[in-house]
Amino acid sequence: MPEIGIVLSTVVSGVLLGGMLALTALGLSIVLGVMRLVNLAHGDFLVVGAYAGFFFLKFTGVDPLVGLPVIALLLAALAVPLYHFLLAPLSTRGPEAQMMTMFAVSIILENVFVLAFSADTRTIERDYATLPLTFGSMTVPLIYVIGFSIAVALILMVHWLISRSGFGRDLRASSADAQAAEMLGVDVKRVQMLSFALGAACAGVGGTLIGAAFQFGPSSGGAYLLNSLAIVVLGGLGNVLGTLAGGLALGFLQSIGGLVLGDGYRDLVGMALFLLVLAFRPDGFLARARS
Amino acid sequence: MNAIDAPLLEVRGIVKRYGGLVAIDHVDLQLWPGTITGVIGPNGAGKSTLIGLIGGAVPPSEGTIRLDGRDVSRLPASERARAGIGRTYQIPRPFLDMTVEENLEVAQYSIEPFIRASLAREQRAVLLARTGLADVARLPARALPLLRRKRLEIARALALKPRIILLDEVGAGLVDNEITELIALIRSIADPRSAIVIVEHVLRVVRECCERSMVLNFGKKLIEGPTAEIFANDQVAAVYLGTGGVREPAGRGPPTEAAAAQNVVHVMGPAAERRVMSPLIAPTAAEGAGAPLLELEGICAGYGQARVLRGVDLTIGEGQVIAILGANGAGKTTLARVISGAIVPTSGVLRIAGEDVLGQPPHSIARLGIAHCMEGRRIFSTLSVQENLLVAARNADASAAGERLGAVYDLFPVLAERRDHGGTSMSGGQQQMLAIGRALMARPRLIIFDEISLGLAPVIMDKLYEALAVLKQAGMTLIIIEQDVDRALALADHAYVLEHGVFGLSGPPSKIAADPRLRHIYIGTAD
Amino acid sequence: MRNYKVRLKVGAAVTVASIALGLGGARADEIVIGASIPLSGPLAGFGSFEQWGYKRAVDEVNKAGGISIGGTKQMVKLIIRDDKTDPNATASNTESLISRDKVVAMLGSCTPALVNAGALVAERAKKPIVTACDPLEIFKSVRKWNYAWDLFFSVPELAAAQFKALTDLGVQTNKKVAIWHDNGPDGQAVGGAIWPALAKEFGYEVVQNAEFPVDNTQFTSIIAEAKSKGADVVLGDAITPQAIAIRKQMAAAGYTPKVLNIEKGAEPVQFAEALGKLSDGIMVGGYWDPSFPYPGAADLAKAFESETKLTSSQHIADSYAAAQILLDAIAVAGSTDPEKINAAIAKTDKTYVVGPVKFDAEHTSKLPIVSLQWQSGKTVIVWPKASATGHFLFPMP
Amino acid sequence: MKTHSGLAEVGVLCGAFVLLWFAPVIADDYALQIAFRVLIYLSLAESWNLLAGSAGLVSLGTSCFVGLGAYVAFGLLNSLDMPLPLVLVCCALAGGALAALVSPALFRLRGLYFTVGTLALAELLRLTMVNVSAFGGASGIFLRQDPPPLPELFHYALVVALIASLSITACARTRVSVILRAVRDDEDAAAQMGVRPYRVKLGAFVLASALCAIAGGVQATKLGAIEPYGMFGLQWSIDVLAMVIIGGVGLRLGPLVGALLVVALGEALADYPEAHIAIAGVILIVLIRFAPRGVVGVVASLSSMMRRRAPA
Repeated sequence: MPEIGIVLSTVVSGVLLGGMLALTALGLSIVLGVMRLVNLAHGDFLVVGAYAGFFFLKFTGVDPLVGLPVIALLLAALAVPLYHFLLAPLSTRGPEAQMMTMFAVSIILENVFVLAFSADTRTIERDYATLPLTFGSMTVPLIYVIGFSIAVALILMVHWLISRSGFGRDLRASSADAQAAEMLGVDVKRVQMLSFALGAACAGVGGTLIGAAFQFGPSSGGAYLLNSLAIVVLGGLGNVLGTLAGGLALGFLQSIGGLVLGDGYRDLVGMALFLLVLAFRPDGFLARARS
Repeated sequence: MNAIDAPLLEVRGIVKRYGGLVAIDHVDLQLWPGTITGVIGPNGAGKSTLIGLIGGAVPPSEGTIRLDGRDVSRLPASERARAGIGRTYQIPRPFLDMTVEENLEVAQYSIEPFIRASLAREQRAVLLARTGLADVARLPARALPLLRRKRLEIARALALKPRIILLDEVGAGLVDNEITELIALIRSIADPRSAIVIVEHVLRVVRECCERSMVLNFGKKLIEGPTAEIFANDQVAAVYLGTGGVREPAGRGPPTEAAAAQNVVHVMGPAAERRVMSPLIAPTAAEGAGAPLLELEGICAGYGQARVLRGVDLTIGEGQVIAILGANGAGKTTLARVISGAIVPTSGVLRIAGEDVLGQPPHSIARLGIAHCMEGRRIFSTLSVQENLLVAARNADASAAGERLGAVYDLFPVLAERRDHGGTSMSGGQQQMLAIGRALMARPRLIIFDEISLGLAPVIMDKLYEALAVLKQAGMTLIIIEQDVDRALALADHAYVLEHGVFGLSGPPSKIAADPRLRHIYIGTAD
Repeated sequence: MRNYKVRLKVGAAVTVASIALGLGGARADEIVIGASIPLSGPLAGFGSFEQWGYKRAVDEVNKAGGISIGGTKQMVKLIIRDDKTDPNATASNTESLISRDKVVAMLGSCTPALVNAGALVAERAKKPIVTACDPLEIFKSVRKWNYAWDLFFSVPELAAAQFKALTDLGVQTNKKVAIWHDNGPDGQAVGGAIWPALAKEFGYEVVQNAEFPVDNTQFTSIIAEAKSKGADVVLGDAITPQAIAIRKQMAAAGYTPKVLNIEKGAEPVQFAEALGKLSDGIMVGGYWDPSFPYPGAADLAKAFESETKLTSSQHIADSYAAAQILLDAIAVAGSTDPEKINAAIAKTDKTYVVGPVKFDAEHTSKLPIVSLQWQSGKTVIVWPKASATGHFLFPMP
Repeated sequence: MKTHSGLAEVGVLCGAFVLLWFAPVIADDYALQIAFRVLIYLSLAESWNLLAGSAGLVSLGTSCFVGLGAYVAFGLLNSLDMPLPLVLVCCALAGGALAALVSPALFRLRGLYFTVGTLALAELLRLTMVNVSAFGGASGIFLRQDPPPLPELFHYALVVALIASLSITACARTRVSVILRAVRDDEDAAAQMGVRPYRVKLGAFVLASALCAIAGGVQATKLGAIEPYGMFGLQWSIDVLAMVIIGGVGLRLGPLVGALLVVALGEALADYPEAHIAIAGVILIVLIRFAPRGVVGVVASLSSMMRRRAPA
């Protein structure tokens, strides 16, 4: 059994990491909740966000964390035409049509990344991304703390937006009973478009954080997609705070798994957990807590 | 009646609760071989629930169901079907992409997977001949008109070689001669070894098919006996025209309902109405400002094969209150959905304040000031009471929305108490109040109330209608769609009666109420 | 009803046939060789270098007028396919190259999984394939090869290099070594078996030996353990993305050993570009450098950098050499008969840009090993002293 | 009439089978290679169609059973060196067993959740293989003996495809079909007709999974070397989905046409290695958007249009 310092460091950074992963999953969660769409291109949206942050820094020299709003807006702007031209026309067809379309988008994106930015693995190079933060025997990466704070802040903002604002009301109404919402004057298509854009914006922010904290390349999307799916299901579809809790839980359990079985088993632990929850608590393990 | 010592099916003390709502309340029923039993009662009385309970689609909360003495109350639908209980659906649910013949095969092969093909074919041929579907055996069920689909429902049920046949509203939405055909069919399938249950609104079917009948009201058995006596019974007629509720002991139904009832604001003088309601009343168009609020001309509409509206004309001016009456399946709800844009008519003209809005999506029609208080309430389960209200306040800034909230809470104080609870956590009556309040929040020029008294205790109905009276006083334009004739007529300035998709009867309430045809349309006495 | 089914069947068959045949087939007067390499997917980086190396060798031959087959000069046509970093694709690509494009010989993909998948197909089809980028021991372990030839470094030598280097350079450490390696074939060989053995031999104490999946992303607990065990020397074996992750997470965990070596992953330029100054002092085994005293070494790097505006990588050299070996063999054979070409490859004995090449009985040819160290974005050879191009940066900053 | 067309279909299939059986005599290697690929894809697509088209279960877990089959096959071949046919039977059993094992969990999940669940299952198996060195870890396993020659492999693939197609025919043309379609179209109404929906879905899932596993076994035997990333890759599931959508969901000829087109497309685009993936993506989007019922659907409606025009 490793010493306490290691355990502490690992578990704490695990939870912090979980927070960041929750942010990467947020976009998927929103889209899944409102549009009942498994956005197979979500991982690549994250990568777009990462590249956006990378080049933002390269060309403006301004710290990408400062530029997060710009990046978020950029992603949202890209998402709107995607919804309008690719998804909206398919809204009357089964889930496969939209799912496969987004998959096609994802492979196109990956190919474009390779052609445009080469296959190199990159990171957004910032000093704070590689500085340790030490409390006694515990050491956690500074970037995890930064990322965690941003993630939690953003998630709370989105939660406020969805649970308090008028748009949020329309959004929840549309996903609960689209027809009734229409009858009350809610333009459901528009609401869906905006939530798709919102999802992309969150992915942009999450992607930038990933780019700074870790490394990314044209094909990094897939891994993050699965991770995000796990988190979303853990937290319950379309439940924003649930997503945060799901992320924290996943981060915690994965770090325990990493400690006990070795880092290699983190993802395995995550997936196993994912399937268990899926099987026995399809509404997410928070379901009861919520209702 | 052929005397046999044990009943084929015995339902004892069956209960079904949905949350606070008791849909079926300790009902007993015995079915003997060779009998046809009718089950009647107003909307929301629990008739279809009873069918679901016997058929296995609805798990009972209490009570037992014995088939030939064997307790089947806990078996899933599939096992009950195999045990010999066949049912039809109120709205036919054939497998649309299969041919009529294949629809029957589903039942045949599920109970006898290895039956000889030729034998199965013969049996199908017999069934199709009996149900008059022989000529369409190879057509996809999708291609069948409503009556044919209902026949298919029956044929499918028969294919199970059932001992119990449950017919749920087989008459609904059919025209007279179709109903005559249907009655002939039902009589033809009667069989000394099996028992048939008919749940019907079209009482003619019951009267002509069933020796015995049972009347359900608010989930309870009101009365049971020979059909002829049942129909002669005033109480039954009363129940049907809604006045029946009054005879009910006040305050029955869940206590919350009563509490809610006490909380409804009491009717005040017109002046007061205007003040309280003012935030919810859209400014009436300047006098003589041309076109009427709503105009329908020759509206025809329906769902796929079933043509429900066959040319409806209707004109409503500011401040009018009209009632639209008619039996089940006459097209009342369809008409409402056409006005609010949920259904695009196949032909006809739809104008709001002179503007042609045919084919516009519901949300833009809603913005023109048409609010639709939908059948079945359609409360957003994931939103709180207050949020449910606010969703509808489209064109309002915070302060305006606040005023409207206030006005709605004045109208239904109970909603104010429950403002932070989940929208669907409340009792049926409270949810209906929420639905009405939600419609008001849009500050509409016209509200369509679709079956707002559906399945509610009379005392709650009374209170809801008090609220509607308040709105009328305040000068709101209303369309009231009701099964409950008396209440609707009491409130309306003008009434229309839909019959087979057209207005068979219209005029001032007093005239309509007096008109014998009304009773005919509803109960189908005087032939 | 059914007749249009049939029509459909026919139609579909025709499409597939026409597409296939229409694009297939080689002209009689050219020599067709092929390669399936990763141009997309995680290993696309390697693929791009290989593509350049292969193409350059072929272009040079064609500029020189081609290869004479039975007296007539013929041009060489190189067909490249993308295997998306998926062994299934490598296999099917290789099948198509052989059966559709009628290639006479092939060049390999990169990394064991992909190379082996292709080589197995070629072996079965009795078509020679010259590859690099597959560590010799792993290549040998697959089977007894008859038509596949591998030109790369030997795992034990590479593994030994770092220990030798540390000894020769006389660095002072607490002799505590932590070994982190992925569970890919070479990772398991190097980190699982060879390093621990060598450590004992060179008098080091292995305080940690951690294995992780090839695509692992989190190394926090591994790093934390090594840090707490106070290892001065860290030997890692991982592919580039993981190598970058490891370095960043070490920094973020405040752990800086005196010596950090990350095999394979730390080698390409993108590693240093991604890490910036964090890459300083990191060691990696290498088998080529423009400074090597072999014909054309310097020019090759220059050519690459002037053409692509990218920093060169040792992968251009082994792929370039592999292609040259194949082309020379074809020339020697003076024929496009695979058997003859295969025989000629076996006789290869010449010094190429990567050094002297001569295949042994097991169809492998070793490349000389040097120890490289990243210093301000460039690699310098720090061992062996003879070929050193800079002095050793110690301890790691 | 139904049974007739059913028999006719079986006839066509068996006829095609017999004809193709002798293909190696005349066809060159390339044709065989392509045919092999098509047959494997066809088997996978047919089984996917069986699930989605008949039972309404949209799966992203094809790779999970392909991979399982591959590993089972190699395990048995290397350790017990059983004869290949027997091995493939075991693959089928393993696939079916896994399906039965996970079905209680997966069938609790309706629609979307089922899809996500199958996806996760595949990932779980991949990660297990990657981590457990007994299964060769990331480096995978090599086949000890030499794989059988191409014609023989082709014959195996042919048999698998035949079994897959026949089982689809069985499910589409016999009395089973009405049961399956009933469950897909309206589970409750079906139950009211005495159908037991859970058993029906389970049956379809087990059969489809078994077929995928056999196909995986054959594919692996041909490769001679397997590793988790290739055999459990999402690629399998996606390719299959693409094939069925391109061909036409739920249409009898959808999988065949889809498989042919996907393979053909792959071969055609292979000559543009830099951009082939993007091109494939664009084509997929266009097809989904403008050919809802896939290529077969388009052809069908065209031919019916012609027929309508003909008499006029």
